[in-house]
Amino acid sequence: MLIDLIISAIKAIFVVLLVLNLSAVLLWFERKGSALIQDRIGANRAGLFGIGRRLGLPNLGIINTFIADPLKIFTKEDFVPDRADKFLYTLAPFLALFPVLISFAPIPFGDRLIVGSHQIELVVCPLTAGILYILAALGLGVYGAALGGWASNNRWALLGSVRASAQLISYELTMGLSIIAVVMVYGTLDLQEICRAQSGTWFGWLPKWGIVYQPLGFLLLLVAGIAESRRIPFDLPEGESELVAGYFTEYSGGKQAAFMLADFAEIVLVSALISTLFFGGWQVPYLQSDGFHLPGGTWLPLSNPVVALLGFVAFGIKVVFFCWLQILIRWTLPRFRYDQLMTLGWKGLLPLGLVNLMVTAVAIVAVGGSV
Amino acid sequence: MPLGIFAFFATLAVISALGVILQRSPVHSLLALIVTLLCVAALMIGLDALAVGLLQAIVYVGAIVVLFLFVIWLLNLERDPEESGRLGIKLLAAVGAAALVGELTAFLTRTHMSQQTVNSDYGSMAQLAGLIFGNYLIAFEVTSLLLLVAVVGVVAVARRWPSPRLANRPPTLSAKPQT
Amino acid sequence: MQALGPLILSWRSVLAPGIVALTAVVTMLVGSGLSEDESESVGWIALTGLVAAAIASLAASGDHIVTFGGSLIIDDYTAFFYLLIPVCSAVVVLFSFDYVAALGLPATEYYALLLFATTGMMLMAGAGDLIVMFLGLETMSISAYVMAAMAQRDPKSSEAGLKYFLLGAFSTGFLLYGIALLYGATGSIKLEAVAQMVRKHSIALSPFVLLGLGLILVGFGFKVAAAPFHVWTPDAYEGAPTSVTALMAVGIKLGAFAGFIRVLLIYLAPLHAQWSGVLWALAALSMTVGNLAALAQENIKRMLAYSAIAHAGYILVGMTAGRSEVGPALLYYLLGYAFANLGAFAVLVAVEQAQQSGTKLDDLSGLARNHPMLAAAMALFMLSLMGMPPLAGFVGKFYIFSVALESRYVWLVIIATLNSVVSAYYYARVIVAMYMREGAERQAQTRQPTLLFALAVAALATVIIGLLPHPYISASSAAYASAEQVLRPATAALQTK
Amino acid sequence: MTPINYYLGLGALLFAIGTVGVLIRRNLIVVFMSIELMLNAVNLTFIALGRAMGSADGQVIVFFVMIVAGVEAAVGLGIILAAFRNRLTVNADEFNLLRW
Repeated sequence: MLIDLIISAIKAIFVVLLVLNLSAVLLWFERKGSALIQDRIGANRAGLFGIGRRLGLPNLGIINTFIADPLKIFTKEDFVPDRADKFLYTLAPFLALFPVLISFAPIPFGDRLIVGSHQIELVVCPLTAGILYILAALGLGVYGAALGGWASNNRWALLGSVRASAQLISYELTMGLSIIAVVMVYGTLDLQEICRAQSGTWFGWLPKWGIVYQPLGFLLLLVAGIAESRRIPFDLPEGESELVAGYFTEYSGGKQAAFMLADFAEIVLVSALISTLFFGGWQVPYLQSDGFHLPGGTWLPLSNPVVALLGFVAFGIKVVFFCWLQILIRWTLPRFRYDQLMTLGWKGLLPLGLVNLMVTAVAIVAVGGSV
Repeated sequence: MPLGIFAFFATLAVISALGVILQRSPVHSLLALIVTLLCVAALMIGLDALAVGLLQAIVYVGAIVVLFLFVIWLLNLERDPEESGRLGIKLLAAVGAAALVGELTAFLTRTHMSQQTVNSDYGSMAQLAGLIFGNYLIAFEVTSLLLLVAVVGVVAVARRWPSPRLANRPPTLSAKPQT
Repeated sequence: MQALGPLILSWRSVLAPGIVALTAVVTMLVGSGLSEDESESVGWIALTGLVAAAIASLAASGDHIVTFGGSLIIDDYTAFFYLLIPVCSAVVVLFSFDYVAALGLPATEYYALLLFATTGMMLMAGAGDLIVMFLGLETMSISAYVMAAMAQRDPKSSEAGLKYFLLGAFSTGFLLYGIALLYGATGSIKLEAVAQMVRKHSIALSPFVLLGLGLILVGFGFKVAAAPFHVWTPDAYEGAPTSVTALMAVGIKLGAFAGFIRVLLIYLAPLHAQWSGVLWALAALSMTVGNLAALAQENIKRMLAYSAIAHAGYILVGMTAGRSEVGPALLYYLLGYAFANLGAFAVLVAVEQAQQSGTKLDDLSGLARNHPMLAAAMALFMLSLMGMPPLAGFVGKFYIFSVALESRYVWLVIIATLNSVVSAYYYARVIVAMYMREGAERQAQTRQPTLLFALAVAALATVIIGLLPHPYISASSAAYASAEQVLRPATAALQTK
Repeated sequence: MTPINYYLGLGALLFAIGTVGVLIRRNLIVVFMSIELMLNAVNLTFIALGRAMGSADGQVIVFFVMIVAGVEAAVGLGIILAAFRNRLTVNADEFNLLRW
C-alpha cells in the first residue's frame, strides 16, 4: 500500500519535472531554432565567468536560457495593475498552468517496468477513460487565458482573452473529433491500451502505428493542437505586433513565467498526444517485451529494464521531434487573420474531422470491429 | 468514496454554490459555478460514474460556462448594484428554502440506501454506449434534434439581420404610421 | 428493462414524428438556398410535411405496443395526438404565411422551429418513458422560447421570450428533479415499470414517490400554465408574435396535456388519493385566477392567455376526478379547445394585418362592419370558448363536469360553473366590441386565401365537433381505452406471480 | 463508504441553493447560472440513485440532461442577448413592458 503510494508519487513528480524541464529546453530550442531559420546566432550571452570562451567552446546560450533568464524573471517586481481584479489576477496564471500539468497524468511514457515483485505501469495515473480526462483538463485550460485578460482590466488583454477562448473552444472540437476517430479504431479510451495495440508490424516491416489507420486524423490533431497551444500561425490571442502579449500583457515576474511555462507545456502535451495516438507512444519498431524481433527473423533478447528504458527513450525522442516540428512551423509560417482562423476551424477542419469520423466508422463496420 | 473526501467536496460544493448566488460580480459567480461543477464531477467519479463525471467537466466547464463568460464580456457586466428591499420575494425565497431543507431532512432520515456492489465495467463508456444505442435510442436521436434546435434557434434570435428589407421595417405592425 | 421483454423496434411509432423532423431538416436545407424574399415559400414544404405526418399518424394506431425499449408507445392514444398535433400546426402554418413576411421574421428559421416544436409535442404524446417525455418537452419548449423572441426588433417580443425561457427553464429543473426521485423510488424511468412499482403499496408512500410526484406536478403545472405556476403565461402570450402565441396556446398545451394525462391518469393512477387533492387546488385556483384576471384585460392576446389558464383549470377539474370515464372527456375537450383557440388567433392575425393594428380590444371595435366575416368567425370562437351550446366548447365542458360530479367533486364543479358564468363576461366583451361599438373606418386589405382557409377549417371544426359530437367522443374513448389497456395485462401478470 | 443518503442530501441542498438564487437575484445571467446549478443538483441525484441501485440508467439520463443543459444555455444566452440589445440591461426588474 505505502510502497504503491510512493511509486505513484515518484512517477508524478518525475513527469512534472520532466515536463517543466522540457519546457525550458524548448525555450532554448525556440531561440536557437529561430536564429537558425533567420540566419542569426541566437542566444549567446552570459557565459560562466568566461570559462567556455577560454576553452574555445562556442557559446550556445545555455546558461543564458537556463539560469540567467529564470533568475531575471523571478526576481522582477510582481506588478498588479491598478483597478485589476486582484483575486482573479493572481489566480489566472495557476489556472493556466495547472490544467496542462495535470493532463499529462494518463499519458504513458513507457511499458511495464518490473522491479522485484512490483509491476510498475509507466504512466502516472492509468485511467480507463484517459482521453476524456485529457479533454476535460484541456477544457479547463481556457479559463487561465480567459480570466487573466479579463482580470487585468486592460482592453488589449481582454481582446486577447476573447480571442483565446473563442479559438480554444473552436479547435477543441476538431481535436476531439480526430481523437474520437482513433478511439474508434482501437476501441478503448485508455491511452496505455492504445499504445499496446500499436505493437507489431505489417508485412514484417511496417510498424503498426496509428498514423497508418488515421493519416487525416494525425494532420487534424497536429493543426488543432498548434491552435490549442496558441502558436503561430494561430497566435492571434498573443499577437505580439498588435496586442503586445495578449491576455498576459499586464503580467510580470513569476506570473508571466507561469503563463509562458503553460504555453510550452502545452506544446509538449500536444506532441505527447500525437506520439501516443499516432506514432506508437513508447513503441520502438521491432522491439517487443522480450527484445528485438528484426524483419529478417533475428531475435535480439533484452531484459525488461532495458526494454522499458528503450521505450521511454523512444517516447522522449518522438515528443522532442514533434516539439521541434511545432517550433519549425512557428518560425516558418505567417499569422492568420482572425476570420481566416475561424473559417479554417469551422468550415475546414471541422467538416474534415466529421468526414474522417464517418469514413472510420464505415470502415470499422466493413472490417467488422475495431483493431 | 470515503467519507472524508466526500465531506471535502460536498463542503466545497455548497460553499461555492452559495458563492454563485451571493456574489455581486457575475464573473466571480461564474468562477464559483465552475468550482461547484467540478466538485459535482468529482463526486460523480466517486460514485463510479467515471465517464459521466469527466463528461460533466468537458461539457459544463469546458463549453457551457465559457458561453456564459462570453455573454458577460459581450454585455460588459460589472458588479451588480446592492439590491434593495423586495421583501416579498425574499420571504418567498426563505419559505422555499425552508421547504427544500425540510425535504433534505426527509431524505436523510427516512431513506435507507446503501451502495450495491457493481461490476468493474459499471459506468464505463462501453456500458453507457450499449444503453444509449439500445434502450435509449429514441432519446439519443431526439437529442440530435435538440442540438439542431439550438443551432437554428440561436441564429434566429441572436443574429443581427443585415438585410435592408428588415432594417427599414418598424418594430411592430401596430407601430406603422396609419395612412 | 429486461422486464419489458425484447427490444422491439417499430417504424410505426416513429413514422409521424420522423416525417415532421425530416421536413424540418428539409426546410432548413431548402431555405438556406433561397434568398430572403423567396424563403417564405418554405412554408409550403412545412405544410406538406405536416399533412403527411397527419396521414402517417394512422400507422401508430392499433393495440398497445411498447417499442424502442419502452421509449415510445403505439396505441390509439398516440395516434390521436399524432393526428391532432400536426393538424393544429398545419393550421398555424396556414395563417403564418403573410404574417411572417409582414413582421419580417426569418421565414426558414420560423418554419423549421415550428416543425421541431411539433416533433417535440408529438414525442410527448407518444413517449413511453419519462426521459423521452422530458426531451420532447424540451424540444417543444426551447423551439417555442426562440419563436416567442423571434421578432428581434420588437422589445416586447424579446421580453416575452426572456420571461418564457427563464421560467420554463426553472420549471424544467423541478420536473427533472421529480423524475429523478421517481426513478430512485421505482428503479426505472419506463412508465410501465414505474406503474408496476407504484402499485406495490409499500413503495407508493415512500417520501421519494410523494416528493417526486409533487415536483412532477409543479413541472407540468408550469407547462400547462396552471395557477399558481402561470405567471409567465400572460407576458409570453402577449409579447410573442400572434401566430407563435397560437402555437403556444394550442400545440404546446396539447403536447403538455397529452403527456400529463398519460403519466398521471394512466400510469400513476394508483396514487390518485395522493395527487387528487393537489390537482383539486390547482384546478380551482387556475379557473378562478384565470377568469378573474381575464376580466380586466384590454389586450385580447393577454385575455386569451388568462382564458387559456382558465381552460387548463377546467381540464384539471376532469383530471382531478381521475376515473377512466373522464379520459375521453378530456381528449374531446382538448379537441374543441384547440380549434376554437386556433380560430381566435387566426382572426387576430388577420385583424393585425388588415388593420395594421395591435390586438387591443379597441382595435376590434367595429370589426363587424369592416370585416363581417372575421367578426362572425371571432364571435363563433368566443362562444365556443365561453361554452355556449351547441358548440364544441359546451359539449366538452358539460362532459367533464358531469364526470366530475359523478365522482363527487361537487364543490369543484360548483366553482367551475361559477367560473364559466364569469368567463361569459369577457368573451362577450369581444363580441360587443365587434358588433356594437363604432371603430375607426379602416380599409380592407389583402385577402389571403391560406388564412381564410385556416379560419374555415377552425370554424367548421368548432361547429361540427359540437353539433355532431358522437364520432369524436367515440374516437376519444377508443384512444383513451387503448392507452389504458396497458395496465390490465400487466396487473394480471403481476397477480399470477 | 459514504452512504447514498448523503449524496441525495447534498443534491437537495444544491437544488435549494439554486432555487433561492433564481428567486433572489435580479441579474438575468446569475439567475440562469442558478438554474444550471439546479440542473446539476439533479444530475448528482440521478447518479447517486443509479449507483444505489447498481443500474447505469441514471448515468445515461445525466448524459441527456447535459445535452439539454447545453442547448438551454445556448438558446437562453441568445435570448438574453436579444433582450439586452433592445433594453440595454440585464436586470430582471427593468423588463416591465409586459404587465397589466
